[in-house]
Amino acid sequence: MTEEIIIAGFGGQGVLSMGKILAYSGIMQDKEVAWMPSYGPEMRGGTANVTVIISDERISSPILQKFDTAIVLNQQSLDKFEEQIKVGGTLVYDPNGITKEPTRKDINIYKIEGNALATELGNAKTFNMIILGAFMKVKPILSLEDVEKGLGKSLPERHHKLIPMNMKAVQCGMDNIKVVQEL
Amino acid sequence: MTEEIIIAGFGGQGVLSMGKILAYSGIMQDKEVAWMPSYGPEMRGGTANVTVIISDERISSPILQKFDTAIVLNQQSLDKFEEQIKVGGTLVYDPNGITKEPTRKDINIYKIEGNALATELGNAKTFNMIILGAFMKVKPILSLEDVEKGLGKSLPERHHKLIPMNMKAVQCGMDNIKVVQEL
Amino acid sequence: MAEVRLMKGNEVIAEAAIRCGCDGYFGYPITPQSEVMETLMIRKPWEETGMVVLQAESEVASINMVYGGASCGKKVMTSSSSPGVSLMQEGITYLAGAEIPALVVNVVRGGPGLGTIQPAQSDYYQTCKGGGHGDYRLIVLAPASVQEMNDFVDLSFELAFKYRNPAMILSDGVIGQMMEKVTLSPYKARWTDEEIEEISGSWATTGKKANRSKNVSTSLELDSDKQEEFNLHLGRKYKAMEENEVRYEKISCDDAEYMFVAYGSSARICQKAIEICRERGIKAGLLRPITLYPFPTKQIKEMVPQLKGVLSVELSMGQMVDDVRLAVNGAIPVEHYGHVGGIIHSPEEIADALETLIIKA
Amino acid sequence: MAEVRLMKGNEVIAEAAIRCGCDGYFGYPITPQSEVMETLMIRKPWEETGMVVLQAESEVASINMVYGGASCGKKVMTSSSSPGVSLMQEGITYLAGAEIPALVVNVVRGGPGLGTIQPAQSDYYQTCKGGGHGDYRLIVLAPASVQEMNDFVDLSFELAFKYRNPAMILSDGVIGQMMEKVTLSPYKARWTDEEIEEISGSWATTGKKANRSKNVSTSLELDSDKQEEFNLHLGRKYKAMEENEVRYEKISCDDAEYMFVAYGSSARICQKAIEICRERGIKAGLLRPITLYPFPTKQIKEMVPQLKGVLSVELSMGQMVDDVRLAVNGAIPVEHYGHVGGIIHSPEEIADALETLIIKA
Amino acid sequence: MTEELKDIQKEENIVYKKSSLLTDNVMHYCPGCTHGVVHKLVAEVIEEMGIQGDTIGVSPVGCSVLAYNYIDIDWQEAAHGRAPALATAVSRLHPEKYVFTYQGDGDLASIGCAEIMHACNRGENIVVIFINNAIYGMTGGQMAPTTMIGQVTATTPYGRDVKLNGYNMKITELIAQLPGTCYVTRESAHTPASVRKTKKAIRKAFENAGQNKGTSFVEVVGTCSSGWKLTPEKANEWMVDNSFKEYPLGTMKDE
Amino acid sequence: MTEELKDIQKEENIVYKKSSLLTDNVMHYCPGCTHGVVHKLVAEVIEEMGIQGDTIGVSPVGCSVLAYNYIDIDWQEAAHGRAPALATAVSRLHPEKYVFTYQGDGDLASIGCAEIMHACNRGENIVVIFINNAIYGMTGGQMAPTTMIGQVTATTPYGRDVKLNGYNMKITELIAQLPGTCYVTRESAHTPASVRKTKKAIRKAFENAGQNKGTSFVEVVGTCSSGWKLTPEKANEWMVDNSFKEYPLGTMKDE
Amino acid sequence: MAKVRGSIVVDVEKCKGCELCAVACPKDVIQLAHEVNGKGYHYASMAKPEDCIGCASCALVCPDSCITVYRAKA
Amino acid sequence: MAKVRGSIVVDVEKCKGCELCAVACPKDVIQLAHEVNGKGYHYASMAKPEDCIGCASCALVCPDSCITVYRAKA
Ligand SMILES: Cc1ncc(C[n+]2csc(CCOP(=O)(O)OP(=O)(O)O)c2C)c(N)n1
Ligand SMILES: Cc1ncc(C[n+]2csc(CCOP(=O)(O)OP(=O)(O)O)c2C)c(N)n1
Ligand code: SF4
Ligand code: SF4
Ligand code: SF4
Ligand code: SF4
Ligand code: SF4
Ligand code: SF4
Ligand SMILES: [Mg+2]
Ligand SMILES: [Mg+2]
Repeated sequence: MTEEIIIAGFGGQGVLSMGKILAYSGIMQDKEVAWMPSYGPEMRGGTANVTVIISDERISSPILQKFDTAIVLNQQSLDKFEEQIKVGGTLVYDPNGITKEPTRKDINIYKIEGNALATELGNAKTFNMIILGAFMKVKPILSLEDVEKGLGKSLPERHHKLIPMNMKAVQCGMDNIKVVQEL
Repeated sequence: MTEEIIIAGFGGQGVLSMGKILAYSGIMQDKEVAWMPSYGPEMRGGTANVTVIISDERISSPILQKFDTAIVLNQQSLDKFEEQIKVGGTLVYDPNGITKEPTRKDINIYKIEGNALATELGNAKTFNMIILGAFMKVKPILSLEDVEKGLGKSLPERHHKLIPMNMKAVQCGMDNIKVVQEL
Repeated sequence: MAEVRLMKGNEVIAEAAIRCGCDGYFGYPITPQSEVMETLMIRKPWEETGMVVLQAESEVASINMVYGGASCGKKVMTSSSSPGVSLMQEGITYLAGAEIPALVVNVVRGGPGLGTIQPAQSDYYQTCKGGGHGDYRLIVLAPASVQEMNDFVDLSFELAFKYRNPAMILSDGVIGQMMEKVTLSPYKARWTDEEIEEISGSWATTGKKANRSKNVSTSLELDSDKQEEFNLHLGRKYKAMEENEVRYEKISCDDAEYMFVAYGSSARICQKAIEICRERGIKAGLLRPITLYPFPTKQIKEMVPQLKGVLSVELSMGQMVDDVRLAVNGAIPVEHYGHVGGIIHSPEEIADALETLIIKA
Repeated sequence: MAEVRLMKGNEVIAEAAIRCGCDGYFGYPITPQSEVMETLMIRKPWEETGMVVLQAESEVASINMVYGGASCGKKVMTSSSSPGVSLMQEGITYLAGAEIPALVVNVVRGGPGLGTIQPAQSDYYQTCKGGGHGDYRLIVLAPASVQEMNDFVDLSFELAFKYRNPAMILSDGVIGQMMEKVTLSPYKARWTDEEIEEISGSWATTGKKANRSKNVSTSLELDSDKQEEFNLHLGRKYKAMEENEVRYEKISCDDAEYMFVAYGSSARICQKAIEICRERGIKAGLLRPITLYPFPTKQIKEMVPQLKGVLSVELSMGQMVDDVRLAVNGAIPVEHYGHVGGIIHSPEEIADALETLIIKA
Repeated sequence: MTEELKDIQKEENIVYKKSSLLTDNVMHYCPGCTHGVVHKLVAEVIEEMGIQGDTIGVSPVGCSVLAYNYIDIDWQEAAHGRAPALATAVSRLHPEKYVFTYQGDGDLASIGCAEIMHACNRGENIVVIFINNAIYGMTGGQMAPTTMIGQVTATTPYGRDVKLNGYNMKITELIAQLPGTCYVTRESAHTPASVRKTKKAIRKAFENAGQNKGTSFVEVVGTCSSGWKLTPEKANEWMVDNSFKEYPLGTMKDE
Repeated sequence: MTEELKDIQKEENIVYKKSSLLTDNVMHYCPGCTHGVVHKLVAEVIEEMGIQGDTIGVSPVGCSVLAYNYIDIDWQEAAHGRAPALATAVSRLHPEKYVFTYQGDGDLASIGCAEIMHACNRGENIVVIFINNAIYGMTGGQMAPTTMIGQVTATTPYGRDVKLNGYNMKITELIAQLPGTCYVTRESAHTPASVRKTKKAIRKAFENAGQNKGTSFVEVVGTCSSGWKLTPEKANEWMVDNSFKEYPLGTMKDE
Repeated sequence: MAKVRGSIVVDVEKCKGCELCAVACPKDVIQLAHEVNGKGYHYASMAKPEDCIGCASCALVCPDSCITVYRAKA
Repeated sequence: MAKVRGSIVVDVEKCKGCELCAVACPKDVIQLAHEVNGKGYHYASMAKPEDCIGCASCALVCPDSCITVYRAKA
């Protein structure tokens, strides 16, 4: 099993830490993982994206041109990464701020109203965990248990009390993902 | 004709400028010349030496291991350069401060009391010109005329009034050189 | 028990330094490696092992702090990225000239000049041929994984002290910024003053004890005969490194007819390219130099009889390829393939390049 | 009428700068080249041609002053010796990265580190392989006489502007300190503002005129695609230099069976070594690279069929020999011979080395 | 839009608009960054003095490395810390031009300490705009020489500690003492009034250059909300409460 | 020798002799060079304090680059200008040791300006001995930042001219203002009295280091007869008439 | 109508929602919009256009030069 | 004999003839010798040994630490 994922959005949306939790969850399952961020001089506001690879085998290149799954959280990212999804691959996106909907016919497409749901949950910071949940639903490569462990590993001790809230958000994402197109 | 000369003594004895006048005199005769000083961090007091090559042909290496003529003005220089004179070559030295006389049997050796003569002339600065004169006497590769022209070239305009005094010193050197050993 | 963590390459450098008993780190921020110092500052090793961590006023200052600290026989290091390392060249040649063991980490980005902050491997020449003046060599280790970022810190110090020579870890933005699983090394105690006296007492400036003559850390020699003898001594030292310290990895080389030579992140991508090549029926292999200096010249040469061609794959316009060519010495074709400027080659591109530049050429 | 003078190589650099219409010199004292700036200060060119001469606070400052002045489309230069040039590496790669024509003179001394102030040729790697980071090349001219110190100043500027690339004169303590007869060049006027606008108006930062968009002197490119395209553009430029600008001299090569390759002061000594060899009945010749980059690779290659071996003679532990080997590509034996640390090889030693390392080996 | 608004928003009613010297590029700065404000002022001064064609800017590495994308004049991008060296040469080769550097505090006070001290001591006829945000913005918020005791940054995560990190450096006070400087002032740009005042200072600095008076040095104490991890508003408040104490505003020299 | 002399020249009558920490190497300095005097004082202080085994000297390039040949302690030879960086590391790694730099004016004020300013500003626990002979001695007498207006050097052959070469830099005055320094003084070594005074200052500086007080900075205004092209005696006179005016002796800070 | 003496126009796509204009406005005219622009920023807009006096305080402090200020003669 | 209360010994081979000792000597005891040492320097020597008071002024200022100073108890 090898899953090659790109997560892309605005800086500040929690893209990098979502990737980190994914990667940690992979480690919990004794898999090989790689987490490779884009980095640039813009500290805020710019786009941020991270490649996460979870695999049973030694990972060669951490820099990819094609992905199994793209999780995109704004229009720029959709513009850029839609075409980089492998045929038969998966796109998960938040429609908030999306002005041009995805057009590819050869991939699976899912929608998750992360922004709206986070507002509903009353905690904007859970946004990325909702998205993570959505992904987990369509790509159940990791168990919820591992994600919880991954969270524990990636959060500093003093934030562990936030884990239940985060797991609730994950569940919320799993529950609310909508199919746009399934092959 | 190629004449390879080393001039060596204390810093401050006018070793470098003597070499320069020699080189300039060579140019006056349309010869190829090279003037290569030793250089080091000591500004005063240390030893100074300069290689001068005067030749009818293009000069290849300006760094030499063997010399046609060595003009040495202190004991250290004698110690170092006596052995670097070609067989049949020439040594000119000022005995002032010399504690171990030269010993080689296969070279021509001449003495010039430059220090003493300069004191006699009443001008310590003419020391190096006396030595130059001595060299000119045993190696008449350059004419007195050329040396005078060379002096003109190497002295700044405002010092040209000193040329006659310098030429007198050259003459003094020519007159006072003493044969120690001639092959 | 070994600790497994998910960490960035840069963070691991910091962690490995603390654990291997490093005495001091002196650095200056620059992307993409600032996490090294930031991690150290968060970790506060001065409270734990006594390791000193100082943000210097510049790279020129940091490399000279390294010179000062390392001249005391301490395990001292710095890290930077390409422009910062260019500024360190005078300091680096001083380290080499004074035979001071120390570690410099370069997390390479694209140049020349300010260039890009994205990954590159275009500092091979600077690192392996002497970016500074004079005849000298660095011991150069090129990690291809976060795990090797961990392992090579200790190894660099070991080699540096063995040969009294500065060492460099030549990494790049990919390895520095990516997170992978890493098994951290167990803690080693920092050397005590007595141990330093034992290991480096003949040269380290630890304060002149009554039982020895003074130690001087210098690269100056005004006597040319002595300077030449010193240069020859260095030459013999480098020869010894070349004989004893070459490290490399061979992947799928047993039956290879074509061989990639690639280090660091390029080597990882070549691994995938090998798979693609083999799917295409091309028997490709990879020789990954782990030490860039000493370079696996002999090991490449030994492969030549079984090969039809070699492709040097670098994130540069072609630098290591010189050393590959010198190793092959005209026996079979050697070509270079690489992206530059922060663009990373894909495995497909590499496989294609092997076909067009070597097989069909 | 041409003026013949007896001058030091270093002094001639200064005189040639004034005469070729150089606009500015920025330097810092270091042996064995301080006479360059001293001569300029005595000559006061600011009163004569308007040339600016400034003693900077360091080599780092002087190379960056060069960057600033040269970015205006002016003919600007600096000079230094090995340790100072190591400090300039960041600035030099910035010049290359921003495509700024400028001249750096390196009067090489022995290293590594502080080393010796005596002559050496051990900065070949630094100069020709890129002492700074990133993929770039300098145009490198290696004078072998005081006359060439004169001639190459103007030539360097010409090539630098032709290719918008920094140039280096790689000299050494011998050529810098020796006096020879030199025929000085006639005066050329400094470029007027209008001429600069004509020659370099597309890039020089002379103040944004209404009729053009702003000029920016930069080496930064955050977009990797553009940065790669820029690197490839540089690559094409270097290729063009390699095709058009190789300069070299062949001495006694017509019937040569053995060939020395040597530059600068070593080349002069090799000339004498050839005489000795020929007295011994060995048909030796010399190929003297005048441009070290672009290197006369093709010219060496062309000689190979008539040769039995090549000896690279350098005042180093063996640096240029790499490029000679890459040119010969295994066809015949290539060896290195050289002294280091300020010791100069004698012609006899070189002749002997040819016999032992090549002929009898 | 209401009729009233339309009525007001007419060309002839414009009382403030973007300087024509500012390009249309969106600045890469974070929301609320002081660099943006000062860029605007520099553009306005150059525009108002009518010296666009006679001005050469030098921006070294730092968040403002891309200043050349925003102000429509000729620019040189300098290596980290070396802008004063570049400007020295430009000014000496072009004595009739207006030459300015635009430097951050890390750039000017840390790595570029020697270059700024010597340019000012030589009295180069240049303008120095010095943005003191007490941090290395560009590289992610590390300590600068100007970072205050106790201040948290990426390399002083527990607050700057004199023992570990030394004192903060008051470089402008030192520069005011160098004989080559003719005008040294410290301003801010967080309120309309201070913005107006800073603009006057920048204008005076450029006028000094026009009169060949030597080095004019304008420090602007600013914020880096990203590095400080505060909102722009809170950052301004923090600045007033903390930075202004260590770096009191005012003109130190005007000769 | 006369009987009387023999009588006096007995071991027990010695009132002054070469410090045992000075080696037997003949110093390479020119006749009358200030470096020789100050070397002696440093050796005497270390000897008298009994800290030979606890002292590490750092000498950068300059005429004193070979200081390690003359004083019998452990030394580090630093790149030009960088001694304070070396000393910083040594001192931080060996807080119990006495660490000093011995720097020339070209070295400290020109190329090494950033390093000395920052070491002093951090308050590194080191001693700085600063030999200000107003010239670059080692390289043949070129202008230093400290070279005075009108002074002739190899690179100011017609005298230092503010327009061309800028002002001379009074770096010690600046350093005295840095919070990391605890003791800053300017001395000379041309008369028996000033030699005694300078020795006291050096001693105090070393004692400060023993008490972890921060940076102690001792400038010695000196001569370079070779660079100045004067006899040692005339050089001293020139120094009194000229250098002392620009660099007045005295203690600027003692905390 | 005489009440409306000033007005501003915000370049919405350039605005980064830093709110410094809002802080600077003496009349509390400005608030961030609920909507975001193409970069994801809530941008500045006139919440109380009628209160604007055209003093340009907002524009002066705006780091991104997004604000054009108008003032009617009377 | 009571007059001779001090004396100096100069390390002749180390002396560089700078004359600073002579200048510093309050009693004009020191002059340079007519002879030169191995380095070619006229070295310092006591021209008026009887005047020396052993004050060590000469030794204090000597850059080459060539002077040892003696003083008899009375
Ligand atoms: C030689 C070198 N070292 C380090 C860097 C990395 N770097 C870029 S900008 C910067 C500091 C920026 O801080 P400052 O000057 O205060 O500007 P700001 O971003 O805060 O406006 C650093 C360390 C570099 N580009 N070059
Ligand atoms: C990087 C570098 N630049 C220049 C030099 C040449 N250099 C050696 S010492 C020196 C200046 C010495 O002057 P100063 O520090 O005043 O010491 P002094 O000799 O006067 O005691 C210079 C420029 C060098 N060794 N290294
Ligand atoms: S990081 Fe700081 S200085 Fe840089 S743009 Fe952002 S707020 Fe401004
Ligand atoms: S050159 Fe000057 S500083 Fe150097 S030893 Fe001679 S007198 Fe002293
Ligand atoms: S100050 Fe400018 S950028 Fe900030 S919110 Fe207001 S209009 Fe937008
Ligand atoms: S112009 Fe004045 S009143 Fe109107 S919005 Fe701006 S700050 Fe407020
Ligand atoms: S001071 Fe010392 S070196 Fe100078 S003359 Fe006297 S004894 Fe000799
Ligand atoms: S000890 Fe005093 S009196 Fe005697 S020679 Fe020295 S200075 Fe003169
Ligand atoms: Mg800043
Ligand atoms: Mg000096």
